[in-house]
Amino acid sequence: MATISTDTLVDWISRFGDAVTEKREWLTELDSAIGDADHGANMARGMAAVKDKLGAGAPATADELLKSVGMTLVSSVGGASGPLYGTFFLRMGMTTGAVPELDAAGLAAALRAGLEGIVARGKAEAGDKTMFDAMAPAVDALDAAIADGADLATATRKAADAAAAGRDATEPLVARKGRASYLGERSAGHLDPGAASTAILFDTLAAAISGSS
Amino acid sequence: MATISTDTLVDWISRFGDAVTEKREWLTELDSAIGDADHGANMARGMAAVKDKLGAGAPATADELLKSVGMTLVSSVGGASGPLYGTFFLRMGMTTGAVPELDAAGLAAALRAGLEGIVARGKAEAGDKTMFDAMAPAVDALDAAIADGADLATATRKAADAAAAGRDATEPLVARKGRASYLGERSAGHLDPGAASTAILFDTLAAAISGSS
Amino acid sequence: MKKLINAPEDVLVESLKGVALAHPELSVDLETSVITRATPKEQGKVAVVSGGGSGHEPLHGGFVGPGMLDAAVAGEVFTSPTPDRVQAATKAVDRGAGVLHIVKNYTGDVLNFEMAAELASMEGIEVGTVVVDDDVAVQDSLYTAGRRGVGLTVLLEKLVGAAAEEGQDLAAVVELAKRINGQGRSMGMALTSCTVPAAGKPTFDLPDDQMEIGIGIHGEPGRHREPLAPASEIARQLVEPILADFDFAGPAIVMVNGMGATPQIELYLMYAEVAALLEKAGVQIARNLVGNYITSLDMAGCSVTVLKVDDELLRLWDAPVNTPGLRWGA
Amino acid sequence: MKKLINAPEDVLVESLKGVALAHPELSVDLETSVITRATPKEQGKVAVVSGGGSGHEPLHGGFVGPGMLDAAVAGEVFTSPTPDRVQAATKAVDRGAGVLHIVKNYTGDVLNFEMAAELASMEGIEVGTVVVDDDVAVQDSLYTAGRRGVGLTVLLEKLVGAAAEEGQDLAAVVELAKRINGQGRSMGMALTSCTVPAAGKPTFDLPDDQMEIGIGIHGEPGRHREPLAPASEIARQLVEPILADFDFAGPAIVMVNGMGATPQIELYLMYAEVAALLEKAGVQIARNLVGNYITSLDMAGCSVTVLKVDDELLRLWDAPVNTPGLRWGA
Ligand SMILES: Nc1ncnc2c1ncn2[C@@H]1O[C@H](COP(=O)(O)OP(=O)(O)O)[C@@H](O)[C@H]1O
Ligand SMILES: Nc1ncnc2c1ncn2[C@@H]1O[C@H](COP(=O)(O)OP(=O)(O)O)[C@@H](O)[C@H]1O
Ligand SMILES: [Mg+2]
Ligand SMILES: [Mg+2]
Ligand SMILES: [Mg+2]
Ligand SMILES: [Mg+2]
Repeated sequence: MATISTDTLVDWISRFGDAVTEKREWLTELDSAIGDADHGANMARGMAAVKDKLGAGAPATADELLKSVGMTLVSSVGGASGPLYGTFFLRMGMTTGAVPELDAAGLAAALRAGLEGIVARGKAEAGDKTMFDAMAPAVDALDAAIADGADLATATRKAADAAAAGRDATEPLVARKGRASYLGERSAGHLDPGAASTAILFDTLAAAISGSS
Repeated sequence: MATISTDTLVDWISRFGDAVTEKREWLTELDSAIGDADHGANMARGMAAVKDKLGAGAPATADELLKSVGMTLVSSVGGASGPLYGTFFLRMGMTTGAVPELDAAGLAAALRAGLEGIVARGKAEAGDKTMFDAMAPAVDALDAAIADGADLATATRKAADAAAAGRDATEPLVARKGRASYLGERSAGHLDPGAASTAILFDTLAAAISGSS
Repeated sequence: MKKLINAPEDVLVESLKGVALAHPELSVDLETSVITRATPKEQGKVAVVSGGGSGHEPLHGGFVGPGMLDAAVAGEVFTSPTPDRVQAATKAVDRGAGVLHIVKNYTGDVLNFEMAAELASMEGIEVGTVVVDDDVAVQDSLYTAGRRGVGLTVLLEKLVGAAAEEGQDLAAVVELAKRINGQGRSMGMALTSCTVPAAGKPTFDLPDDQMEIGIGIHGEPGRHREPLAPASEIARQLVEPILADFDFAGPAIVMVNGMGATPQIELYLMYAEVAALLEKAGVQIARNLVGNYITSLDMAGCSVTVLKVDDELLRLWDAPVNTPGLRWGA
Repeated sequence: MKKLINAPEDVLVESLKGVALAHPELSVDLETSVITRATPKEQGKVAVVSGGGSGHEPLHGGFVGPGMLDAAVAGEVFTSPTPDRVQAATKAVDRGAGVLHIVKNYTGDVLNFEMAAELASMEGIEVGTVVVDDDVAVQDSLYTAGRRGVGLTVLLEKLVGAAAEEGQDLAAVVELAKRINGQGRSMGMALTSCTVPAAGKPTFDLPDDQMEIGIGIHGEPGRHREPLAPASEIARQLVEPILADFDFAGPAIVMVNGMGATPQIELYLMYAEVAALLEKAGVQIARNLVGNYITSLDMAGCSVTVLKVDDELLRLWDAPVNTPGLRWGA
């Protein structure tokens, strides 16, 4: 598969929604350890709102679709993850243009813009123990794979693997952003919940693309 | 021994104080089951005040001694047991007259008056599951033993045994007076805390009399 | 036992010290545990005294001030104060027009206030007494200690406090108090026990999936225990016995009261449930209180109080009150 | 989980229904979870909006009313409300003189209010923002999320509410808010965790003989855990870091705040301990609050807030306020 249709994007979003809903308790448990025990509930609530929204009819172009997802997350999640994931999808949508499908470069550019949106909002840097630490390696891996000539399925699987590795790498870190930073040294020894949901985001992207290939 | 000196009365009061203090946790546990978990603390606080009071110098006559104990209990215990035990000792003191010692009949009359004081205040009847159910049989047993010509040591031991039996007999009863009555049927199956402290009152009376005979 | 305390035996006096420091408008006598207004009311007005065991805060000390109580007598935790202390409070606040004693119907409170009233009348102070017994969880019977006094005490203290403040005489204040007691009812429940500091452990054990219905305010177990239920079902179990006991159709003041460890978010949720049930039964809620007013140390749970009112009672309710626990119009 | 609730996902809206029923003087929009005054303030005055996750009641909804907030935006439990809701509240209460956003310093609150302010300014509403960050338990660093906003928020909402009510303009109100934030500090501790309804179990486990020092208001564990200590020692552990961080010699407003499940009798006891330590350090307590003002659901524990004040701040403090959670002079 050389391009991603909006149907595949919808499939991604829907798989992501199913997965965070299925794993909501785990995400909340991670957030109990170093946060306020709501990340699972937040993501599940937001993605349920997205499902409702898209169920009423998904836009035909990538930009409208992604912006709609972003707006819905912004206005249904709250907390830190709402503006951050919301901005991620909004920026993706602002990057793709009004196209019915994305090629590999288009997808990579959109994800990069989404990541930059998160940084613009949250000012996170590498090693701060946030979703950035899963997302940045994932976007980098995607770029590298595409530069190496990998197909979309391979490239997104590599991105998913990098996100999972990035998530796991948050465990020993001392948080410097978000709620976990209040714990100081006590935040070490736990996975970051936002990094965990970001790993799911990239895993479901790879699954949607290979599933539809 | 045919008479009881005020020293023996003081010894009784002091043994009673030691015993309720030693058993305060048990008394409070009984009160936890069907009351408000303070009978042990109440009795220990009151008898500590009595100890302080008498430590500063015990009156030489039975009436002054008993009234002083009663007043101290009234003004240091509170709750139901304060006015009840307080009235018990006050009425005893009002009955003995200004004597340096009591004979068997004098003791019996004083205890009977104390019992009647409790009834006047609390309106308890037999089987209401209160201190009355230990005290009334004890006073009756004392009267009967004295009528049978028993000596004071024997008579007060019989009274103590009757108080203990009366205490034990409160277990199956459904309370009709005091805080335990709010529990209705659920009050059955527990000893009444006031009956338990009353059994101690008569046990220490017998001990003081045999100890000094 | 997890509490913000030092030695258990010092809880009362140390807490009263805090009350004294926090409220310069009150006078706190640490010897007698009597709280009075720093500025007494005018000579010639009836004074209102209440009291009882501690652990129910803000009741009673938090209700001392213009428009409500003149004095509150604090006993040890859950233990009625002694007659001499009640008498000291009575004497301190008498302004020559007599004193109303507000007594919750517990054997200990009744006996100690009775002795105090005897002492006061020996000193020539006229004392009237109202014994509050509003708890429908307890069967009202001549052959028992009768019903407990619980939540209605809060509303009654506010209303008779207002009547005394406006200069009604002792007979009128006593009659008002008895009328209020006649037309108010309460019912409570617990999610957890409380822990008396001196006892050091919970008064009763309540498994994680059980609740107690019909509890009092001293950690007494309730009338029965049953599986934990949703708020809507709990509201039904509190409201139905109240409505079964008295005809509340018409205007009423309603209180949803927290037992001490239940947060406001839950109390408001309960209030919505309670209000819906009451309105369905023809009760028009004219005024309400939602919060911790008569507590049971660190017990989680709530109680519902309903008082039938008329324009006169509403007027007294709306009169200014200025106490730590209840304040408006001042 | 022992709570007076129905389904966990309905807690917020069902509790807001109770607020609406209990307080006819407030308007509650159940769609947006925005609480406003039923009678808006006069045109031409600055409006004050606060908000954040729910579970801290009475903060913020309980502080809406004359003399304090114009609107409160309630998020899900412990979750900042979304920008559109904050924007809806902002638009609803703007009286043409601009709106102050009071934001507690948490990433979620800051980001959502930031987006809301962007939306509002797109609609031509002038928004000023104060980010409250008073929690000395958290190291203040440019390289972290910074200090949390906790207890000082209550005092700040009262004071800037009074300034807005008397007609100060937006620049003055913002400056006042920042000044207050600069001279107030807080520190909290927990005896127990709280339980988020949607999570169903305590956020952290705390053994019977341990306490958490330096907790926030969302059930976040504290900076460290240590053996349970007497109130006097706990007071020292809360007051010392506050005094170490800022020179509080002189007049101050002090709050001893309950985390939700701690009864008043313990809070007054803590207040006595705290007041003694502060006075020893040259702090003159000019005004105080002792009670549940900014809670953490059913957490047991307390926090201490100290705000340095001058005559101007005391004047604003004493100005009338009429809200469910704080009321005097009205
Ligand atoms: N400044 C930030 N930049 C990037 N990600 C952040 C930032 N702050 C927090 N996060 C992410 O948000 C996650 C928490 O999300 P969530 O629990 O939903 O919100 P909240 O912390 O408001 O309760 C964290 O695990 C972290 O990955
Ligand atoms: N009306 C009464 N007459 C006699 N004894 C009573 C009466 N009411 C209560 N009691 C006794 O008092 C005991 C409880 O005393 P205590 O726990 O000290 O007081 P309180 O019930 O006020 O907490 C009961 O166990 C019972 O024996
Ligand atoms: Mg969270
Ligand atoms: Mg008792
Ligand atoms: Mg008692
Ligand atoms: Mg959150």
